[in-house]
This record gives sequence, structure tokens and C-alpha cells, in this order.
Amino acid sequence: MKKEEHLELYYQMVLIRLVEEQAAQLYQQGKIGGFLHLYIGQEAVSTGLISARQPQDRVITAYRDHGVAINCGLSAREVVAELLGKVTGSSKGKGGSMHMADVNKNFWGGHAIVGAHLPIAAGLALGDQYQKNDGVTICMFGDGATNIGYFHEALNLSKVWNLPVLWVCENNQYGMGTAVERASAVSEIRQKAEGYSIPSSRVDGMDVLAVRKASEEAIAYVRSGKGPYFLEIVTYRFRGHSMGDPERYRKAEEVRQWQENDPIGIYRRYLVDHAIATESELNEVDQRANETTLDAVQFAESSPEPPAEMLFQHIYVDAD
Amino acid sequence: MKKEEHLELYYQMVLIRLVEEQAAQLYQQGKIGGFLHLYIGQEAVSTGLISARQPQDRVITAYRDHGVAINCGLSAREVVAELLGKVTGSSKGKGGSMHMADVNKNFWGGHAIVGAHLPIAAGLALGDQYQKNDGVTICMFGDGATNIGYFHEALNLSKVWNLPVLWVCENNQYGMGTAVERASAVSEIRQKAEGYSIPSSRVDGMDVLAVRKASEEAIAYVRSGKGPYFLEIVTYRFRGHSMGDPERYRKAEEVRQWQENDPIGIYRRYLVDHAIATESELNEVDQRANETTLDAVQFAESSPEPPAEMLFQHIYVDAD
Amino acid sequence: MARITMREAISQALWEEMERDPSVFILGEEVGVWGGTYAVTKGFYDHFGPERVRDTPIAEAAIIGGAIGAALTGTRPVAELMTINFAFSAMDHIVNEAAKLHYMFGGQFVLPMVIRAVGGGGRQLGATHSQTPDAVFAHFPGLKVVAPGTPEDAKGLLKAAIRSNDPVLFIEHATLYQVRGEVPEGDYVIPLGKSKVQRPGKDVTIITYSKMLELSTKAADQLAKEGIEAEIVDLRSLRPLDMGPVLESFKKTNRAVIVEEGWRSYGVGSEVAARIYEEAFDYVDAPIQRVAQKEVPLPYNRTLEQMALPQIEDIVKAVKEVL
Amino acid sequence: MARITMREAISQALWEEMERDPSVFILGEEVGVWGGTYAVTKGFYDHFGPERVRDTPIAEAAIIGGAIGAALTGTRPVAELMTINFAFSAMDHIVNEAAKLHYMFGGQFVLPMVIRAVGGGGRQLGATHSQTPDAVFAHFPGLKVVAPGTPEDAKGLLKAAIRSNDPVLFIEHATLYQVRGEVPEGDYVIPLGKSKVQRPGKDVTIITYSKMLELSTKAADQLAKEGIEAEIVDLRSLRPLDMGPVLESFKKTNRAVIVEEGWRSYGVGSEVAARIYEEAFDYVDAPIQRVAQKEVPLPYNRTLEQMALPQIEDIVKAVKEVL
Ligand SMILES: Cc1ncc(C[n+]2csc(CCOP(=O)(O)OP(=O)(O)O)c2C)c(N)n1
Ligand SMILES: Cc1ncc(C[n+]2csc(CCOP(=O)(O)OP(=O)(O)O)c2C)c(N)n1
Ligand SMILES: [Mg+2]
Ligand SMILES: [Mg+2]
Repeated sequence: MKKEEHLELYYQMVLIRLVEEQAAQLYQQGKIGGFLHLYIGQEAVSTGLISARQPQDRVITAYRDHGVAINCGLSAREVVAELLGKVTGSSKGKGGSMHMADVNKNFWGGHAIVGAHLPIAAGLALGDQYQKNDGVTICMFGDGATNIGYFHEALNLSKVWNLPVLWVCENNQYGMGTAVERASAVSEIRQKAEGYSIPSSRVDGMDVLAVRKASEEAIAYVRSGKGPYFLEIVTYRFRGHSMGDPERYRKAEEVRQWQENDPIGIYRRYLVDHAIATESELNEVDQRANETTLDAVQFAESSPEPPAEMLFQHIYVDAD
Repeated sequence: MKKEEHLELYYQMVLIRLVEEQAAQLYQQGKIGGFLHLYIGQEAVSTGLISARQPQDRVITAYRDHGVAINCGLSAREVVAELLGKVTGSSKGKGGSMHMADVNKNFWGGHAIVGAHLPIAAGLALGDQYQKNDGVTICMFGDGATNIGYFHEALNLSKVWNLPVLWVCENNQYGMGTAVERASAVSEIRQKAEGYSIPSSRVDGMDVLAVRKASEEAIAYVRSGKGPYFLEIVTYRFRGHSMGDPERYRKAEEVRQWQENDPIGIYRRYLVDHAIATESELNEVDQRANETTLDAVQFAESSPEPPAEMLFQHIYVDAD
Repeated sequence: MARITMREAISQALWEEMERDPSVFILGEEVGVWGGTYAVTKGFYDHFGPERVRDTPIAEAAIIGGAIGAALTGTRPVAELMTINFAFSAMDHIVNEAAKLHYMFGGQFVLPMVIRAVGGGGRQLGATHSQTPDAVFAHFPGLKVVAPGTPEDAKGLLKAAIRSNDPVLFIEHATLYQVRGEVPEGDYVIPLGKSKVQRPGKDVTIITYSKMLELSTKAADQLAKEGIEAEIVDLRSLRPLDMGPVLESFKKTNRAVIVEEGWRSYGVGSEVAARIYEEAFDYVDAPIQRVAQKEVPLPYNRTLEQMALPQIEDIVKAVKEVL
Repeated sequence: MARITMREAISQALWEEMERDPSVFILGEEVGVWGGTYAVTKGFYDHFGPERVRDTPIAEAAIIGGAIGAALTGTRPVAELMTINFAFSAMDHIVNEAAKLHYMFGGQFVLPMVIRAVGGGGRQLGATHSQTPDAVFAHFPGLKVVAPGTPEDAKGLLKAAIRSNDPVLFIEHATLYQVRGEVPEGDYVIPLGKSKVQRPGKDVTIITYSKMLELSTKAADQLAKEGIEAEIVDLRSLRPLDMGPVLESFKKTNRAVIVEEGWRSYGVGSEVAARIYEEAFDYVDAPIQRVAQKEVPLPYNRTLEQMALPQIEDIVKAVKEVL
């Protein structure tokens, strides 16, 4: 890996972190409505994963999507503007936090119904297979999502039809307040893949390079035509499920311990220890990410609201 | 096993066969409407399975339910009357072929939406667990049903809550016209149980005694409080999926081969070969089953239709 | 003009669109090797092959979700739900995903997909397999809901649905498959969302669609013998709902009966009645009548089932009520 | 009388019924350790324990299916769907199983179960999380659908629902949880399926329920300042739908506005309007008006969302229209 690539990964992780810290503040100020699910703590997962994709590879995820959006190439401006419901947002202010997307970046959202995007991901892969494209569909979802029927139907179909889809479970230990072992028959989620004869692996989601490597292998496997693959990425969310979570379900001590494993800190140390970058180079990157974030907030705040007539736009493509 | 027990099992299998052969005729005559799914070829499955249950054990199955109903102790009269839509039928003529049930016999139907009864079965088991009853819920379903989300949600829940439920997959090789391997990621259905860490076994469904033995063990396991168990019973339906199936999806030769494995013939030979019963004793049983069947048809044909006012009965328990 | 069955009309529409556009393909339970539970896709598997006529597992959410995803990539899937009753097993994907994705992502997502589903009662299939819950789906903006009553409409509307860039729920009625009617030769398309006068008349307006068009026509025949000329307006689409021809007819007859197969409460008739009152209040000469299914889960027993379903006599009676 | 919030009223009803009857238990996502996403079951887990306050996996079909099965064994499960939007993920179990089993098996199956579900828009949750699809569920005979608008009703109706032997869908509105109202002391039950006059008046009848009762009351306050006395009838149940008080009021005022939060087409207003016309045609002095949600998937943006939702001014305007 080239130094610039390292710095780019590091930059993305810091940018996600800073954008989300800003988002938390904007939420407190009442400028963001609805639900806000922060990705803080999980940045290495999508950063490593998506850095391994080719442009023709589609990405689709759940509502915890800001980081994924940024990794897919959406600008911080579009992301924050969407959070503020502005017309300059990636979904023109109609989708909000849970519904970021950019079709041109091959990022297919942001989906708020738990697990419902898995059959859609199978369909994206089917579309590629049907059209003989060589893209891989990368579908991310939480540990909690693996208990709903959609998961089952999608995984089964992907195997039966040998679809080019990479199933990625972000096991952050909880679905809202429910610990994995209280909701799932198996606590190593990858074991579920065995019920579909889908090969799998499990990787440390706090180590961006480990995630990247595992993802490269997994994507290559799928692209080779061998069918679906299942990747479990073990991680942790540092914040509540969404803003306003009382967090009665876990101990502060547990959170603290995980926070010592901050994926950004780990990577930073790695870059310095392996003399890939100096502290001051990394500080510069931090600085750049910070500027981009502040610019994004400024841009979003000064952007216009969607015009009133937009209420009745986008119901149908064809006029009725 | 006592001789009478053997003869009882044999009797039930023959009775199911004869009742269904009559049903096929009544269908041709236009006396039965809707769908009619025959169990012919699969008699050893439910006969062996249900012979292993205690009275407190609940049974629930899909729409292919005539045999199960008879094994649960419903009379041939009630079964045929329900087929004819008569008020003397087990569901007063309101349910038809797919909706036989008798709560007093702990038989909970007869369900027409594929897989939808699996979560209900989990609930039956939950009710027993909650009330500290020692019953086991026996839930039967087809191979095709294991591909729908309901299967997944029910199995997962049963393991997470350690519910006293025995999952029984009747793998008759096809879901309608779709062979198992064209619809399911794994063709040994029991492999799916691994995704839930539910122990499983697989048994020959043409051998009633093998089914009974496996069922006894499985039920004992569940009753001991160890949680759910998964039993795959391999069988074959000799007739079409329902009446009027063009059967383009399988070769006559395949059907013929399986028919040589007729579970009734196999058992009959076994009883004679092991000197448990003589040919003439078995002929007497056949004769008795035949009389019961003819009586049932006669009873059903001469039974009254449900009265018109019944149309508006049973919508609610409590008057509104 | 050829005289063909509804089944043939639908089958032809599918076949011709698949021939015309390689991005069109079919997926669903038993659509391939079996040839379609209602034989609509008979012969398709052999002709178009397993890539374009795809048998699925029994997994309705995956069928509809899969169609959504494939549509997003630019193909034109036609997903078949064996019956509309199984649409409840894919409800989230129909009403929360297909109906909303285009809007929710600010117009970025385009879903050129069709869901074909067979509905209707009258075949003693019991409560779970006999529903006509069309109004339920028509409640959701973002979805288009079409339910033809004649072979001609079925063919032209299905072609329009397949060429449409929006998700369309196309509801067929199982007991109409055998019904014959004239169908134009060659390729033709009938725009979605247009009601149509299927029978002219001047004394009363009968508003209906799908299977009930057949019953309404028979009722109109009976009424004609008594000198009553009923005009029949066929909605054909429930969303968008085109009130134009309905109101035009009503302003002429001043009397209306709405006939639907589904349950009365929160059904199609209530919406159409409410709109007529709103938009043609001054033309109302008598309370509008609704003919609909009795509000019970449909029983298996044939007599009871028929008691619950709307009958020709019910329509005749309702017409006489408004006259 | 105590003045408590809707949240407290519902919480009390649950708590008291669980104390009263050991066969009552709760299951759903985050009902236990978390204390309920809307804090309705806060403290329940510690008090009643994990057997009676059961956190479930994210598996809506299993939650409802599980409740059905448990109810069949004689227990009284109260299943919570975190929001009514997720009811679509359990649609088959709600409308094909819960609503039909009693009928389909000739009365043998009895399902004393409640499904609690939180609905409503106005919190910028986006199109999939903001729906008020009450009419969709009310379409199905066999289900009872209740949606209270005051703390008093919420408590009394929820108790009735829990004691009922039929499956009841109990719809709560997220933005009503903070609303306060007088609630009688001690144990009381309000029978299901009864509409109620919540505010007397003589000039116009406003028919509404749930959250829209609050807006309608505010509209009535405004109208009162102009000397217009609106009578408000609260449906409280959508199935069975009790038209008694509606018709009684309408026969007095001869003018009606129906206010619902959900989409207009195939909604609650259409049914109520159709029935008023059918049952009180001679009393109609002006076309009945419906106030409802604009027919779009609800957008995230606050301004657009509020434009789509019914507002007090819309009600005032509609009332003036009918006068
Ligand atoms: C079908 C459905 N049920 C419930 C919810 C409410 N809900 C939103 S997020 C969530 C937890 C999901 O957990 P997980 O899949 O582990 O993802 P994470 O939040 O940990 O990223 C729940 C229950 C929903 N959105 N959709
Ligand atoms: C949800 C749902 N989808 C589709 C159907 C139509 N259908 C009825 S039976 C059946 C095949 C089921 O196969 P399997 O589970 O193997 O049971 P078998 O008929 O072999 O006993 C199908 C697709 C249905 N009843 N419910
Ligand atoms: Mg999680
Ligand atoms: Mg099978």
C-alpha cells in the first residue's frame, strides 16, 4: 500500500469522526430532526471495506450510514446538508440521516427498516449477473439484522442463484439495547452462513488494515464467480444506539475498554510506529479533515430548504 | 412395542391412504372444492411421529394435513365432513382441506400460508414454557417452507428462549414443482439447524418404526428442557402437489421408483416377516379401515351444510 | 381483432414484451418449469430459458426485494406473487420499499418493476387464500395499482406497466382467466391510470373494476330487460384513481352504485363514493350504494362463501335502490 | 381524578393488568432492559422479571406469531411493535393469522392477544417510519383496531383490550405520549368499539381519532372564538366502527368534517363519509369534508413534512367550507 493510500484511509476515518461529532452538536441544537445513529467507533469497518471495492461494486447499508456515504465518495457537504434537510443534501433533504445515497457513486443507501435491504442487495447482484456486469454488491448490516426473516431469504437466494454479493455483518455487539447473545441463537454471527453453505470469515473491525485485507480477499472471491461470501466484522459503537439512548443495557466500564481500542488511534499509532507517516503529517490530515467538516457545516447551514413544490415531486417517474 | 401398537400404526396408515383415495374421487366429482393436497406416500411420517407424542404435546402442521389430523385422533368422519364443507367437519365446514384442527386433541391445524405456522408453533411452546407445562410442541413443515423468513425467525427465537419445540421437516424433495436443490442453499435440510446451534438428525420417512424411534428420542430431548430439536424426515409424495398438478417437473420413472418404497407395503412386509402379524390379520385391519372410510364418506355426504347464520359467527369471541 | 382469454392476453403481453426488450425478465414461484400455477407463463421457460424465467424459493420478501434491486440496476423485472394473499409476506417490500424509494432518495432511485398477483375469492380456497385486498395497496402513494377486467385491457395495461418506470402492482383475478374478449392485433399499450366507460347507459352509473365488471355487466343485461340502462365505468387503476369518466357519467345519471369484490369497510367503494360526493355533490339524486363482500373472513363452504361474495342480484337490487 | 400523561396512562394499564392477571405478559423489541423505546414499560423488567417482560430479537413475524401461539394456549400476551411501520414485517401474522384463526377453525381457536404499536408522523423520521396506516388494518374483519386520543381512553381501552378474547391492534401515537389529561382513580374499563362525543357543539360535527383529536380540539377552540360550536366525535375504534354517536351528532349539525392523519385515499375519512351519506342522507346540508395527509411518502425535511400533515388551519378551513 502506498503512503497516499494510507493517508487517504486515515483521512476518511477522521473525517467521519469529525462530521459525526458535529452532527451530534447540530442535533443537540435542534437543527437535525428524527433519528441520528452515529458510526463513531466503527469507522474502520466501512473505511477498510469500501477501500477494497472497485467503482463498479455497489454498496448498500442500513440507517447507520454517514460513514459509509463518506467512504463511498459522497462529500461531507452533501452528508451534512442531508442531515439538515437541505435541498443540497444527497437526497435533496427528503431522506435525512437514515437515507443517504448517491447512485453515481454506486452507493445505494441508507435503509431504515432493519434487514429489508438484504433482499434488495440480492436484487442488485441479480441485476449485475443478469446484465453480465462484473460488479460485486457489498451489503452491510448489523448483528441484530441477522435475526429477521429478510436475512434468511436473501442469503438463501444468493446461494441458490450464485449471486455476486458480499454479505458484511457489522457485529457491534448490540442491536439497540439487546446484546447479541440475548437475540441470536449463535453469537459468532458467521456461523449462520453455514446454514447456507456460504463461506465466511471473521475479522477485527478496529483494525482498518485487517478489514481491508479481508475485504479484498472476500471481494475477489465473489468477483471470481464463486458466489456469495460472508464477512463478519467485529466492532463496537462508542455512542448510544441513536441520540437519546439511556444506555441502561451496558456498563460504562465496557464502553471505556472498547474506547481504548479506538480504530483511529490504533491506525495512527500504526502509521507512526511503522514510519509510514509522521505525527506532524497526521496532524495536517486532521487539520484538513477539520476544515472540510467546518466547511460542510457552513455549506449546509447556508443552503436553501427544498422548495415547497418538491413535496409533490418524485412520487412517480412517469407523470400520471 | 406391543402387537396392538403395531396394528394401530398400520391401521392409521391404511386409513389415511383410503380416506385420501376417497377424497381424490370426491374431488373429481366436484364435491370437494378449493385445493386438495394429498399425503399419500408420506403416511409413515406423521404416523410414526405422532405415535411418539404424549397427550400434552401439541401438533401443528401445514395444509397437507389430513393424515396428521387422523394421527392426532380426529375421526375420519370429521375429516371427510370438513372436506365436504359440512357443519359436522372438524372446523364446521369453514376451514376445508387446509384447515383441519381439533383443540381438544391438541391438534392446532392445518395452516395454508407456507411457513407462517412456525412462529405460531414457537408461541405454543412459549405458552407451555410460561405456564410451566411439560408439553412439547411438534411443528411439521415441508422442505419448501424452510426458505421463507418465518422459518428463520421461529428457529432463532426457539433457541434463544430455549423453547420446548420439535421442528420436523418433511423433506418430500419438492415444494410444488421446485426440487429442493433448486430452491434451498443446502439440500440436506438439517444443515440449516446448524445456523441456530439446534441439534438435529435425519431419518428415513418411509420406515414408520424408524420415524417413531427418532421421534421418541427427539421428543424426550425437548421434554428434558434442553431446548429445541430439529428432525428431518426424508419422504416423497406419490401424487401431485395438489389435484390438477401437471407434474412436468419430475419423471414418471422417479415416481415409480419411490412408489416401490411404499411405506405401507414396507411396514406390512415387516410385520409379516417378523411374525408380528399374519397376512389375514392385516387384511382384517385393511377391511376395518375400509369400512371406517366408507362410513366417513357416507356420514359426510349425509351431514348438513352449516346454517346460513354461521356466516356471521366466529368473527369475534366477544360480541362487539 | 382476435377473441382470446384473459390468460392468453396476459401471457401475450408478457411474451411480446420479453421479445421486444431483453431487460425484461420474470421471477416467481413456479413460473418456470411448472409453467405458472395459472399457466400464464406456460412455454416461457423453454423459449426464454432459465435466466429470464426464474423459479424462486418460497420467499416472497426476497422475490419483491430482489425485483426492486434488479430494477434499480436498470433491468425490468416482472415479479409474480402466486396469489395476492402472499403479498402480505412481502408487505414491507411493497409498501415501504418499492413505493417509497424513488421519493425518499430525492428521485435518484428508479424502479421499473411490475408485481403480478392473482387475487379474488369464489374458489373455496378458504380465508387466507381468497382475498381481494386491493384497497389496502392502493392506499400507498408511490405505488401504482392496476386491476383489469377485460382481456383487451389486461394486455394493453400490462404492457404499459412493464414499460413504466414506476413500481406497478398488477392484480389479476383468478376466475377471469377463462373469460374471452376481443383483443386488437399487434402491439398496443393502454395508459395506466385511466378509467373507462365499458358500457354506455343513461339511467345509473355502475362503477366497478376487475371481476366485478363481469358481474356488473350481467346485472346491466338484466336491468336492460327491464328498460334500465346502466352505464358501467371501469376504474382499471385504483392508484392513480381517475375520477374523470366516473364524474362525467354521474353528472349525467345522478345515481351511482359502486361494486367491488373486497370488504366494504375502508374499501374501494368508500373512496369512490366519498369523491363523488365531494366533486359532484349537486348532482346527487339518491344515496350512492356500495355492493361489496360481507365483512367476514371467507369461509370454505361453498354456500357460505357465495353468500359472502357480491352477487348479480345484489347489484340489481342496489341499482333499483338508487333509482 | 389524576392528571397524567398518555404514556403514564398506558403504562398504568399494562402494569395494573399484569398485577391483576398472571397470564398477562409482554414481548417485543426493547421492552425489557431498555424500558421500552418510548419508556412505556420503564421499570417493568425489574418488577415483573424477564419471563413476563420479554425482549425479543428483531423479528416481527416471530413476535406476532409467537403472541398468537401463546394466546392459543390461554395466556394473554401483549406484543409490542416498536412502531406500526414494522407491522408490515408481520403483516401476514396480523391479517392472515390473528384476524382469521378464530373464524377459520369454526370458533375453536381463541386468541386473547393485544398488539401495541406506535404510529404517526411529525418527527422527521422519514417515509418508512412516519406512517399512520390505520385504515389498512381496519379493513380486515376479525381484527379489532383501537386508537385512543386521550389518557383516560387509553387506559380504559387498553385494559379492555387486554381482557378481550379477540386480537386487538392498539395504536398509540408517538406525539401524544406527553399529552396530559384527567384519568379516573382505580380500575376502570372502557368497552371497545364505542365512539364518543369528546366535545359538545351544535354547528358542525368533527369526526376524528387519535392525535387528530388534539388538533381538532385546538381547531374547535379557534372556531369557538368566532362563535362556531363544533361537536367532536372521537371514533376511538376503527373496527368495529361505531357510527351511533357520529350519526346522532350529524343529524343535529347536518355538517361534518372528518379529520385523520393518514393518507386521504382509501382512508378512514372515506369510510366514515360514505357511511354518513348512506345512513343520514337526508340530513346532509353540505358536502362532507375530509382533512388528511397529502398523498406523498412523508419527507424528512421539517417544512415539507408539516406541509404534508394535516394542520389546525386545514381543519378550521374545512369547517368553514361546510358551514
Ligand atoms: C423491521 C424493523 N424492526 C425494528 C426496527 C427498529 N430498530 C432500528 S435499529 C434497530 C437495531 C438494529 O441493530 P443492528 O442490526 O445490530 O444494527 P446497529 O444499530 O447495531 O448498527 C432496531 C430494533 C426497524 N428499524 N426495523
Ligand atoms: C407464503 C406462501 N407462498 C406461497 C404459497 C403457495 N404454496 C402452497 S404449498 C407450496 C409449496 C410448499 O412446499 P413444501 O413446504 O415443501 O411442502 P409440501 O407441499 O411439499 O408438503 C407453495 C409454494 C403459500 N401457500 N404461501
Ligand atoms: Mg448491532
Ligand atoms: Mg415439499
